[in-house]
Amino acid sequence: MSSKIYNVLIGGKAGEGVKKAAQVIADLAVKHGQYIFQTDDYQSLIRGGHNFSLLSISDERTYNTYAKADLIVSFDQRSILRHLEDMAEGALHFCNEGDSEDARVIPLPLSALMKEHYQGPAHISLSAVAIFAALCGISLSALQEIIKAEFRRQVDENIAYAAAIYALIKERYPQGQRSLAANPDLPAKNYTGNQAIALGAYAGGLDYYYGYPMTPASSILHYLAKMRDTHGVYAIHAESELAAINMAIGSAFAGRRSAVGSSGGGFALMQEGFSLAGMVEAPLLCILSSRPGPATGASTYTGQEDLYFALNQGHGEFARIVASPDSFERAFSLAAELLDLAWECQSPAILLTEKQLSESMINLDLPVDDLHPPLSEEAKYTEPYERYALTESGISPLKFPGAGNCAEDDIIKWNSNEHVESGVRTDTAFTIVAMRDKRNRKYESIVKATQKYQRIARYGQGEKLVFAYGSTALELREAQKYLPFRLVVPIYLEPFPFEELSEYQGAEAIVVEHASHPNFARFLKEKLNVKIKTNILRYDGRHFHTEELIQKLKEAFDA
Amino acid sequence: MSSKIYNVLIGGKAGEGVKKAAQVIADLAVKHGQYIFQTDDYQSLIRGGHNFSLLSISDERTYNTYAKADLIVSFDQRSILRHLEDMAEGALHFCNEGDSEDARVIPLPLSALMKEHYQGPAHISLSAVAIFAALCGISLSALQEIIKAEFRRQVDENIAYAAAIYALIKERYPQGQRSLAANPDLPAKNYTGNQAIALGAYAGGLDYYYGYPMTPASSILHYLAKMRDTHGVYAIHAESELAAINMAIGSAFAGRRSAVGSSGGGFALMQEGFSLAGMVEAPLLCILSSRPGPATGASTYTGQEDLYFALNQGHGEFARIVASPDSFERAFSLAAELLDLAWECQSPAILLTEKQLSESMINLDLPVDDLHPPLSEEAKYTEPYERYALTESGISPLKFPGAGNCAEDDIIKWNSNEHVESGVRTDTAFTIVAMRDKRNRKYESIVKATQKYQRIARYGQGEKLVFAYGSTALELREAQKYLPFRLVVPIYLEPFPFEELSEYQGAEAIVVEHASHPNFARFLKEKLNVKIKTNILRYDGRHFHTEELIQKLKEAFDA
Amino acid sequence: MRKLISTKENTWCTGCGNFGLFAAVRKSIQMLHEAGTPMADIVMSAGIGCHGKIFDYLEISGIYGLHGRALATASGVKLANPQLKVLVFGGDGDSLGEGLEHTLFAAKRNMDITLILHNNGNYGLTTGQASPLSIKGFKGLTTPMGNVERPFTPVTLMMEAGASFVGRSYTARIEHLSQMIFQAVNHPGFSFVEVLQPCVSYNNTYQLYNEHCQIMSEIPESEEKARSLAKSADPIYLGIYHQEEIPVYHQQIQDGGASLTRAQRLALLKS
Amino acid sequence: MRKLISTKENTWCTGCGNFGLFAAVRKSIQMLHEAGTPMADIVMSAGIGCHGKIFDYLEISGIYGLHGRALATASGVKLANPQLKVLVFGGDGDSLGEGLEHTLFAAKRNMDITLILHNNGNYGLTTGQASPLSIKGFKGLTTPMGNVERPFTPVTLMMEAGASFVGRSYTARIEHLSQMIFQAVNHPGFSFVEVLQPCVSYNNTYQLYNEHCQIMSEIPESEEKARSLAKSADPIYLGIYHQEEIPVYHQQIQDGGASLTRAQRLALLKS
Ligand SMILES: Cc1ncc(C[n+]2csc(CCOP(=O)(O)OP(=O)(O)O)c2C)c(N)n1
Ligand SMILES: Cc1ncc(C[n+]2csc(CCOP(=O)(O)OP(=O)(O)O)c2C)c(N)n1
Ligand code: SF4
Ligand code: SF4
Ligand SMILES: [Mg+2]
Ligand SMILES: [Mg+2]
Repeated sequence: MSSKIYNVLIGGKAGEGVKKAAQVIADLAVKHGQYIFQTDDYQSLIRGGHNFSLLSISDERTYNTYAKADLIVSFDQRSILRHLEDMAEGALHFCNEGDSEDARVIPLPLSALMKEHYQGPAHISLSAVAIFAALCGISLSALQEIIKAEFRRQVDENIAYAAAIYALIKERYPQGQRSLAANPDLPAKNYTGNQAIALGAYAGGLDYYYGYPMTPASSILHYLAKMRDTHGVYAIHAESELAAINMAIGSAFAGRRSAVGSSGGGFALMQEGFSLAGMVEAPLLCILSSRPGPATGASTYTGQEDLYFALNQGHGEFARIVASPDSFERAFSLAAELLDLAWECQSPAILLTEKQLSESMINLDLPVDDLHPPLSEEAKYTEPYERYALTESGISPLKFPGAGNCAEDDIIKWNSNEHVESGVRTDTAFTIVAMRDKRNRKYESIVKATQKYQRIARYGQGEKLVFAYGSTALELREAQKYLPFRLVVPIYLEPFPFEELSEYQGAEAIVVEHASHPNFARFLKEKLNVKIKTNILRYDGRHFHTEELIQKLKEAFDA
Repeated sequence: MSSKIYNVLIGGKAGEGVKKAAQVIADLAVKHGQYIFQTDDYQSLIRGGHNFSLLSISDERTYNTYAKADLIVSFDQRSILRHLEDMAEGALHFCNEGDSEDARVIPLPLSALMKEHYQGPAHISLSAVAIFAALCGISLSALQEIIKAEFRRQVDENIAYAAAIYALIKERYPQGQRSLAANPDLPAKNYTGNQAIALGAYAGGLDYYYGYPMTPASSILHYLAKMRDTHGVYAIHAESELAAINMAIGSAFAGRRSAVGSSGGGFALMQEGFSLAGMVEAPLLCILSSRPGPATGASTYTGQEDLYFALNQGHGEFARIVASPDSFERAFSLAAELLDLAWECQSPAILLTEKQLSESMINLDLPVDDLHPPLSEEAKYTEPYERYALTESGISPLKFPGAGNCAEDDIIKWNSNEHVESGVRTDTAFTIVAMRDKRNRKYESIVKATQKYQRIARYGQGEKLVFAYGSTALELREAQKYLPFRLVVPIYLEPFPFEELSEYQGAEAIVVEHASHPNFARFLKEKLNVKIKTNILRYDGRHFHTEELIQKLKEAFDA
Repeated sequence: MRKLISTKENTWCTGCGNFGLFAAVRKSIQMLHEAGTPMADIVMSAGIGCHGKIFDYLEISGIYGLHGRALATASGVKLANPQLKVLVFGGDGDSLGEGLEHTLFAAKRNMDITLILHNNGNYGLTTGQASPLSIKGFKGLTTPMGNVERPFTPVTLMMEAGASFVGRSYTARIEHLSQMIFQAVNHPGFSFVEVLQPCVSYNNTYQLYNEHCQIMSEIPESEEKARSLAKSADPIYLGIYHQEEIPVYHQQIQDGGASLTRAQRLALLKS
Repeated sequence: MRKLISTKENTWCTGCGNFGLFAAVRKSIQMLHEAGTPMADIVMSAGIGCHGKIFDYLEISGIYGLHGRALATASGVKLANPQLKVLVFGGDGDSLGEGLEHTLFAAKRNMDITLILHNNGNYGLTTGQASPLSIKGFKGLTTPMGNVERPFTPVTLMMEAGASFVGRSYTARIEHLSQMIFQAVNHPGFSFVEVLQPCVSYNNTYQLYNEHCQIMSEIPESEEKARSLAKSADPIYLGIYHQEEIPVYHQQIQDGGASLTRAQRLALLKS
């Protein structure tokens, strides 16, 4: 494949620091002017098992990983066996002396050197970092610097151990394997999709995030929790997802921007609250990061099985916004946008994503300056204030409780029962219709409000037309480096961007998605009457490696 | 309208026995050879407010109520005012002396007679029963008999009071208003839709029903709870809907047929459990009786807003069955069928209905003898037993734990994580696919399994084609007495009965539903490409009165 | 001060204990206001049930959330604006059945909110099913042969969960109840007031309470004492069972500062 | 008797307290079997978390349900076949966070099942967040500046909820733990065993427990005594805190009879 791309694979047991090693290597690569893309394959366990991390390093932006790696470091026997077939031509596959007899792998005296350099617990993960540094022309001092910053326990031992490995590799491979040509103006910070989402929501005004840990959404909660004292944002681990969403609605009532996030199972628990947001007209951002289901499913893997689930959240009829980021940049901007939209339209919004975006990492300049300015909220009240005033847009003025926010005698009532304009409950047939009509008018208002944002993305040129959404678009963009085709990606799914997509009405297309049924294809059929030539489906919880996807696309194009 | 139908309306405060009066009148009518249909309009309150009950009494089967009543009894002023416009030609509208000056209403000395006949609390509701009896040629002894059976407190006072009213009416209206011609072989028992569902599920083998009260599903729980000692069925009020569905799945694991029921809000809470049923392949019947939403909504009214919500329950992809009864008979048979199907296919099934069917009442012969026989379960095991053996049908043999049910060393493991055949967790890509494929094969098996049942219903003749589902079909069947049209009703919604409906592919039709968006019409468009001529929507929580529906249909036919 | 009764028609049953509770709440709010709390700073949330109807009748701002979730909703309100006094009206089915977890966690966290529990020993609005506080043997629509579960004791349960103010009063003791609510709202931390609330339609306990209720002269000197008094069926003791000042949740996690502007946020992200 | 360890690779961290717990459970099952319980009559359910993995390792039948719902699932199992001995493996996040309500209600009902609570003071599987039993100050991924909540005391909480058998043991006291589980399963009614379970990755409490755990010589003579011993931090008392025989839920609502055949049902409906 592209000779520019240098692929690294680190494999070992959970707890051995596989992911950490890959992250530090990514850092080093970025510091040396390279674009990186990292993905981790791990299971729901803390120690043992088999984890591996994949890292693509390149002079240009990369969006996905490759099946074949140029450098493999296996910390244990299982990793060696699992990844013997994953060696690209000319690949170097290192392992610990004694772990394998296979001629294709290169034993290094890792254990011996660890014994030599550590008194207590050793960090095998450092070996991968040192090997990489030595093979890619990174100076010993740069290596030592990053070790000091990133492996803060047993620093002296770490440095000595890494130096020994480094020297060994330098000695054996004086030419190295790869030189990292420094690219100017390259994004210098690495972000996972979840970090981009968290920061996007923060940029969009997020004050309170309520969550309950659930892979692959948990790291949003963790990341925001660490930002409390520096950024003034609060991330609260609630007793359950049910608590989280109701707390978030409470905070919106009190005038603060709030969000929740989970994966399918936790989201299922939030459905009643989601419907509440529809009824009380609470602005609420919900982040749904999918993994394969049903039920607990395959908890650390990726999937796009929740499309219809997301589109049909909650009982009763009410307007909502559903959109899915197709890139890391978009993860940031969309989170901000959706929070703005939720507040502009007083409706719940879902940011639908999946593990592949949530937990993969890329070096990125957050598109901070490209965000739309927030709305100037100029509410028009009539006296007395009525929470659910029947407006033409369906959107009623918002006021918030508390001295300073509202007048002493303002009554602000949000009601989960059907209600009259003041917010008091009603069962009157006439009012039920009037309120439903009011809320239904928001469908149009939402369409209008979303029009100012980029609602679809188009990538590449070519005869063939391919549709995808979410992180599948990243996989396809990497494939576009090798195959010409037009990729069309709806970012907004509800309301559906008919205007931008009208040209594809009835078009013939290939649809790629991570599900066992062509759900997205069904969706496109319903909306655009797209004729599906081929469905490319993957549903084993893994992302497509670039080579595989190219193969599938070629078959589809030739069919 | 049809001169055969005699319409009665009883109105008053909650707590005055409005519904009870209507039920007793219905009983009397049935005892005198009449068909009845009863619906109650009430609010979420225990005393006060305004409740009214509508009763259609006829020589033939009636399916709906009429806006105009022949006999109205108003227990309070609010009822008089609300129902002045609801008087049919020649209607008699009775009220308590002093409650109204309006010439159209007929004052009776109800309070005076109650004072005279009761020492303690009086039963105003009895007056309506006595008036009806006197006007419809029912003997005093029949009246007294039913009072003895149905109003068991203060029996003597009740009888004396009712006799006084009866005499008064007989004296004033010696001709009466209506004579009830006895029809032979008429169903002699009255059932609500929920009672029919409960009994159907019972017939289908239900042993454990887990619920949490929520209108309009609660009465299933109440009805089954009363059957414990007579029928050996257990209805358990769990701590929440979350508990209910997980308990039900536990009972299925232990080999007993179980079901849950709720309305939209409680169902939303059961979504994660629903997904669990999909994963562990639990046979599970779920009853969703809808009311207008979102959130708490209009809790005592009717609606069909949860179609897409029901079709898309639960995260992840898995097969399910969704069907909606279009009649009281079908409420019974479908509940039994769905429980059988759930067990045959080891999949969750949803019986989708709405308040209008759940809480309305009709005299009915339960179609006990028309039920399909239960499956002969001949499981083919290979040794050792594996819960998730990869079969061609996607359905693996079921065994149940417990000495007597399984061998001493059988291991029966149901797992919410993705799993291997034995039921132990897996994250292996290959097995994830194999298991998904196995479960996906059930889609076809379910289609086959449903084919033995009646999956659609057709009613009437005519040029115009009308589609509806659920209790809306009842409203339309009553309208068919006055307007010719073909009514087509999919009973099964998922899997969709394509075979039976193929002739309607691309047809032009009118769609009637109780929602503010044409959801069912959208569904028919997607499945059958039906061209919607007109959507007739009602979403104020009320059912259509026959006259109104006829009017709307006429307009649609003429459009 | 504005009227505290809305114009919405009241549909509680004649004689329902909720009327007394409602009167007491209005009194307490008046006291709070007179003691300096702006009316705009008093908000409520309510569960779904007969108890929740107070939301429509009481003329203060608030959020009428889902059955069982009022305390979660209220926690979100309080965190977002700690200056607010947040009153929560919960039912026994609502707060100790469907929403039990939120009730115990609000106590555990010492969230600075007040839960007023309408203990009517049944599910009123759904027509009288057994609740988590129904006595053994209670006959309701879901327990036609009699409830076989033992009721929770709310006072001791909430003490166990960590509530820092726990009291019990009775709807027919309006003065006592209003004083207790006033103190509960002023208490910094989670305050819990169990209100014995007769339900004339499904669980008429007036006679029982009138005969057996007795107001304690002081806060019990020890936890054991409090616990044994709380469990006593005769007399049924009314009063404050427990009160302590311990750190409040929101003060431990936040300074309560203003929300940053977008410009400030973007600057931070670029720095 | 068959092997109780499955062939599934064990992925608990080396040194995890769950190994001791697993060994003790196997011992108790052996004892149960030897005392006459058929293996086919012993079933389990488990929550989602490190604790739940025991489902894959322990070679008995069962249902591995949803996070937080294991007790609800188990209740359904028990009701449907009362002859089964039902063991539930719960995590502290699982059974006292997400699923708190089911835990308290199983106790309140005196459901005849056994909850074995893996108290590791954190959410292990999701990499070490604070749990409902984390101590104040605990630093985890959701509480990087320290947990501000106070932990529940499971023993007293479950006593308060109505559990009829309540004990505490420690994964490093396999003999004590296995005896306790054996007794708990044999106890007619809801039995609760808090198991102190060190988590070497996120909450290594071995030293603490090894130094402070002390086995009580007898069941405390009174509830107050039991409560005060349960709350003691030093020593940490192990043993049975409470045991009483009271009516069991399923026996109060059902005869446990066989399911009627379709023909019998239809005949009943026609009668
Ligand atoms: C999720 C959900 N489940 C069920 C209901 C139906 N419901 C409304 S009120 C109520 C019970 C109320 O009992 P309680 O909380 O004790 O209040 P009370 O009426 O006695 O004041 C129930 C079950 C609901 N609204 N939402
Ligand atoms: C509804 C739902 N929410 C969240 C999760 C994610 N999750 C899996 S395990 C776990 C926490 C486990 O903690 P605990 O119950 O204490 O078990 P431990 O791992 O410590 O044994 C969570 C939150 C889930 N599976 N389901
Ligand atoms: S049902 Fe009971 S609680 Fe509800 S209003 Fe009537 S008396 Fe009050
Ligand atoms: S994370 Fe903790 S509880 Fe989980 S296996 Fe490791 S040591 Fe045990
Ligand atoms: Mg109650
Ligand atoms: Mg834990």
